Amino acid sequence: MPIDLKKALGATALATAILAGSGSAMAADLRVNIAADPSMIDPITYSELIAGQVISNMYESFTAIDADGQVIPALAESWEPLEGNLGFRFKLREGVKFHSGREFTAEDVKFSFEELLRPGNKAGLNAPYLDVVVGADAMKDGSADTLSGVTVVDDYTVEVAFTRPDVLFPIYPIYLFDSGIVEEAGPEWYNKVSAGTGAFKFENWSRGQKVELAAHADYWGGAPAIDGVEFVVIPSPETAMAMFETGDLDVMVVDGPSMRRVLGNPELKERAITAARAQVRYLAMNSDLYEPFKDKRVREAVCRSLDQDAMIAGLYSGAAKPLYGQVTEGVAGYNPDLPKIEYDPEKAKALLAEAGYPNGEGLPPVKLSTTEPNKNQHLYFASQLQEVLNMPVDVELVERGTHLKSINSGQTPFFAWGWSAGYPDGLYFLSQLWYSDSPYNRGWKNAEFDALIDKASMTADNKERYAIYHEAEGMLMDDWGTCPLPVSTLMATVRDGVSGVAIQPFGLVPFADVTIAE
Amino acid sequence: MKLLDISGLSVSFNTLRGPVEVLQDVSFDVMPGEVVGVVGESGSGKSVTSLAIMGLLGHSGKITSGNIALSGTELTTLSEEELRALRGPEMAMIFQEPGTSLNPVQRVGDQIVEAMTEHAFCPPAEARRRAVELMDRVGIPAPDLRARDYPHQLSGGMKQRIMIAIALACRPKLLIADEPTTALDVTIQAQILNLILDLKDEFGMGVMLITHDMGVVAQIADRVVVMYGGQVVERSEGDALFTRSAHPYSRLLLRSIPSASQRQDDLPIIKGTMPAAGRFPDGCRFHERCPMAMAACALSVPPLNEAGPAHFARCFRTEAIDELEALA
Amino acid sequence: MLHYATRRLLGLTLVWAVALIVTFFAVRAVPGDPIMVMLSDHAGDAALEARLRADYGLDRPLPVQFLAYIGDVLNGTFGLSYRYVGSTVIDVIRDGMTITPLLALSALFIAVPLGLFFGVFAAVRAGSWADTGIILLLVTFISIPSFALAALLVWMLSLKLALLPVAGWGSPAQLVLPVTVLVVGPMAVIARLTRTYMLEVLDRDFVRTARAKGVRENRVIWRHALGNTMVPIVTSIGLIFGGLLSGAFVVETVFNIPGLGRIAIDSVLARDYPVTMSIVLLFTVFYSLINLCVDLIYAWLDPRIRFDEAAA
Amino acid sequence: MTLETSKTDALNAPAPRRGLSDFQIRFLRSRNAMIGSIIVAFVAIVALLAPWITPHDPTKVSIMATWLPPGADHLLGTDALGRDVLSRLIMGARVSLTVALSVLAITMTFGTLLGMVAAWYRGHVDNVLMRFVDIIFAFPELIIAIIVAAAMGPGTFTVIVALALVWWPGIARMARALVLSLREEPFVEAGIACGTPTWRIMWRHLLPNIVSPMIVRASLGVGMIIMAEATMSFLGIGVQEPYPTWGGMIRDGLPNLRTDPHLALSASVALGITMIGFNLLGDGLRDVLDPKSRGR
Repeated sequence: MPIDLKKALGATALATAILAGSGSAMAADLRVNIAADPSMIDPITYSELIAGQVISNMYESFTAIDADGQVIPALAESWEPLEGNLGFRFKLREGVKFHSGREFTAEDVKFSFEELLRPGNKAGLNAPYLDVVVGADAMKDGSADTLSGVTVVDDYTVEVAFTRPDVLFPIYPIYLFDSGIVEEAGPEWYNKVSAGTGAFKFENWSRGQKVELAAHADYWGGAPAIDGVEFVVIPSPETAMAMFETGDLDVMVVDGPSMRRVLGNPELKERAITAARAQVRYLAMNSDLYEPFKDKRVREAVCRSLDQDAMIAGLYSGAAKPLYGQVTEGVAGYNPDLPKIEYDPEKAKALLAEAGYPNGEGLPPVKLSTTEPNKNQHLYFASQLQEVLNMPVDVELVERGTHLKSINSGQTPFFAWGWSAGYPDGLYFLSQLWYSDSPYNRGWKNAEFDALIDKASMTADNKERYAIYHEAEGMLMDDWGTCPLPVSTLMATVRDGVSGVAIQPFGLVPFADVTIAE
Repeated sequence: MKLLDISGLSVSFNTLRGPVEVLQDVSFDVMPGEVVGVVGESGSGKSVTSLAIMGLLGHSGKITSGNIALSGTELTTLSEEELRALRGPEMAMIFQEPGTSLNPVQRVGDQIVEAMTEHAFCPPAEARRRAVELMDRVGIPAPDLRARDYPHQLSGGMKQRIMIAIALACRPKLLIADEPTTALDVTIQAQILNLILDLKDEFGMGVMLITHDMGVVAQIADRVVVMYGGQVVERSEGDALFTRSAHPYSRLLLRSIPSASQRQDDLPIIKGTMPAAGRFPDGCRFHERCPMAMAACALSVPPLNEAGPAHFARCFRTEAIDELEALA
Repeated sequence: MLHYATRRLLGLTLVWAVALIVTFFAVRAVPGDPIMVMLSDHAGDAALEARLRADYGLDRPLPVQFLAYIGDVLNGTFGLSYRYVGSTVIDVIRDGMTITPLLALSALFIAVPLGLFFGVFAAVRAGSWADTGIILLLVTFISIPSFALAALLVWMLSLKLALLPVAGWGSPAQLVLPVTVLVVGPMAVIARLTRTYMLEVLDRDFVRTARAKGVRENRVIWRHALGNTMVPIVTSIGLIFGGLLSGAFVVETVFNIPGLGRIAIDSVLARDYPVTMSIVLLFTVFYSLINLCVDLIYAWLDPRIRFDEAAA
Repeated sequence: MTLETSKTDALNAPAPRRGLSDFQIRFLRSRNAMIGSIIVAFVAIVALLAPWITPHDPTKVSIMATWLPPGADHLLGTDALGRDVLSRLIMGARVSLTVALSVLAITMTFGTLLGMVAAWYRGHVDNVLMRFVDIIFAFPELIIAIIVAAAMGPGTFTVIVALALVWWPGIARMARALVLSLREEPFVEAGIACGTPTWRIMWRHLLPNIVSPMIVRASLGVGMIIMAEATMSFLGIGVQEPYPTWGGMIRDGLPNLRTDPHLALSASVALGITMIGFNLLGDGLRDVLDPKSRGR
């Protein structure tokens, strides 16, 4: 034999033994799956939903969202608008300790804002919220080193001045962090430590495997009862499910095909917690790129050819809610009274004929574009449109990045997509997707609608503002600017003996109150 | 006592089209210290006979009847392991192609040593020493150096000498040499044959020399067996065969002596080619090529008739054999 | 031999250089812009896009980017990951770099002896029902897609019988299923090759010589016959190892192992060019080194092969 | 004819008539070849007749009939979009075979040609070609496939190009090795000595002599290409919707293996059996045509 097997196998065994030493998990850690390795674990570059699940357990903002989806004060105890709604004065919570043990003060707010705007810091999702702050532009182009719009009044009072009114500023999830962190851990602290005030602090990140967090004993809301949280990276829902069943996961975030499985299994269904998802879905019909969409009747015909109830039953196994507007349940400003859009193939056919395309004759071919994960939905849309309207539709699968660029630059005529809320207010959807000047406008534009949105962003009174949303949303729907599509439910399953896990429209509530029996 | 006694040996091979009998009723013997030449064209069954003796017919070959006795031990009923124990110490074999008969990835010295250690013939250290001695004895210069060579580093003649050393390693009583010189240069052939003869005397072995070359047989064989089509067609003392051959096939073969160094393909005198096993004609298997065949030859197989003292031939027309000279 | 190895290494360097160039440009030919992926839903913010592009040097001409990448490779960081903000590529792939070779090598060290054993076992019984049975089994092993086999094993051993963990990395028990899935195919390939070559070698003259000198049958088979089949088998091991590296893509995905294969797939999806390029480069280097080893082993296995020939 | 080589002599027999009948006998006797050819014939017929024998339209979406278990109307049930699994399986055979045969046709033609040219002219031609082959070999094949697929965008044509790119070097290497050894044969040397034109030597003397090992290689190759195509589809870079592929069906079915095993299992079984068929046929053909084959 040419190969020394004994030696070779010995080496393998040794290597395995070494690996085994580092593998055992602590008993009182809460184990949760995440679908991909987070791209970052710091609040500055934070720019993806997956990372958000981890980061939200370490960092906090002025406000938080409770288990019922309501905005509650967090690092700010209260706030009042400055004159003309051009800013806010925040009264900060006292006695809050960072993971480093330092106390949270107004200086940290200023520092956090500045770091988010500092050129070269590759700031992510949170930086755009600061665009309204006075001096933000100067910070961004490097002409100023401090943010002039933020005034530290005293240790627990900070004023933020705006260039234009932004009544929703207090609910923006801008994570605030420790101004002493650079001194403590160096400028490259991002992947080494956490600098938040949250219930958990960063412990270890084994790339591609897991992110481990440890309890923050000095947490202002009370030290967590569990030792820590382990976010296990599991891309395959099937694997996640198997691991939950074998007890290797305490909480399973359920996604995609696993929902069917959970709902079909009484034992799992019993352990499931759900919430409406803070997301809207829509079918975008760009009339600049496909002539027939210029006719409102064609748009209505398309919408009436799609059966949301059938989709929910067939594609989502019931784990979805129909959507009849563009603000979703669980987000402030939702209108529960919007009329149902009935599936009505006969009416659809009639409308199309009225528009000059009897039985689809004269309709030019069109591509329904999407990415691989959304394939099934689109195949359904295409088959419905072919069947009901005899519309010449083909599904085209596009790489995600390419697709995003194309839809964001208004070059895709026909596609379905979703939009997840960045903060708990309906304005997010209406102003980003259907406002004419939004970079993400989906092909329907209306000046009256735009005026209403402008007005809403200056209306501090919630009730008044929600009424404006309803009016604008009604305008969008009356014109059949889009076909709203069902939104899948957020779901997680929780192992027996684990309590205090809660889910709200933005995902799992930070695990501060979780307990594990045994 | 006879060293090797073969009687009525029949062997068949399984082929694609069913079993084919390749040896039929073969009988001859070898006495200690004697050289028996087995002569015939390729396909006459001489190699199969030697493999049958060694028990190396493989999966597809089978002895269907007959006996093989080696020093009185019946070989056909022995188990594979019992046969193995005999190969080497009792009987050994040298093959036609020294080029392919040595393991290309084993040092030649080790191949000789292995022949001894596998039989616990002597302790490994002594086997090593003996291997070098043997190499010296078979005429390999600087044997202690050459022992570390691989076969591809040696010439054909040297390889055949190694083969002989392997065969002799356990001092066998019977040496079967299957065309030991065919693949070699003419100049080497004689050296190797002489070596075999010398060693025969030195070791007191019986030698069964298989060849297609009547010239070689004439020189060194004490007795001769001529085979054709899987049968023994003539058997005699050496001289008798050469002076008074009683079978037309033998006679025709003998004419090839002047061109002894040529291969059988070049035998110009016998018309046609020997049929493949399983395609022999009825009756005398040679009759289709025989210049003096008569009608009866195609009807039944001639028996091995006595043609003189210790001289047998398988021919109906032995008495008229001299007519052959006139015909050819 | 040292001379030969040096010469081959020089030749390999050339191959690696070509690989570097090809990968660099091929990866850039892939549609999809890493900046768009970073921007995700916010693609369209031109200012942000321009800033990110400048941050990552993607606004420079391709040749400049290429030179920069070579610099990054030479200084061992392999550049900055696009996806993992603030991390170098080497940080991203460091763990994977030990995991995938460990998986592939463990699989190889199990597959080779098993394959040899089954191949020899079938060859010496050629034509029997045992032989036919083994062949059918081997063909089945070769024919089962690894993803299907993985699913089947998880279902049976992890879920129904609860014997082994479903997925993950770290404990020896977690190695069992992935390595098994990786072993099955190559094992069957080696067994089939072994059987074929053994059948041929068993017919050769020197095997007859060995038997004629009374060598025990076991030694005839394992020493003489198998010893002479090792060269072609070792040749194919080089190829099989390439297959194992590819197999790692599937196995690591299914079993949630943070190896290079899974990182590679993630990086392709995320348009994390530097990571994709570096992994392709590593795979190429690793694979060609294995093939160099194979060539060196040849000469050790077969004294007839000189190093010059092994190169051809 | 010598007795010693009687086990293999039929192969070396010059007379074509006898060789042919021996081929038939060997083929009929070879359990592998028989089982393999029956399976392959079955798959081929199914693929050929696919449009006429699918019980349902394989692309017809029925949103209210998703994930049906196997039953009377849908023998193998339906998938996530209510499409008939059996019909998709049948159409999948067509897609798989189309890809495999296209790749085979391309690689066999170019690989053999380039391999022969390299071996015949040796020197620089050989060096350049084989260095190129080495470089392709230096990449794990899946990586090449992924890069090509990513660069060209997924689709049937991409799969064919990617797999052809990966496959031809192996064929070229084999053809080269075979021709290199044939080149020294007397009949070729005689041809050269007589001034026979190169193309004629190649076409009349070299090609016929390398045909049977190449056929063996091809039949084993079909299986491997089908597997590679399935793996690409499994990874999402293969043949695209609405065409059904076995690899794609397995990928779509795998997440639901435990609740709805019929989708992944039926495609796995179809793929597995087809692979077994081609492998057995290839093995059988090798035993029959080329028992001494050493090619890989």
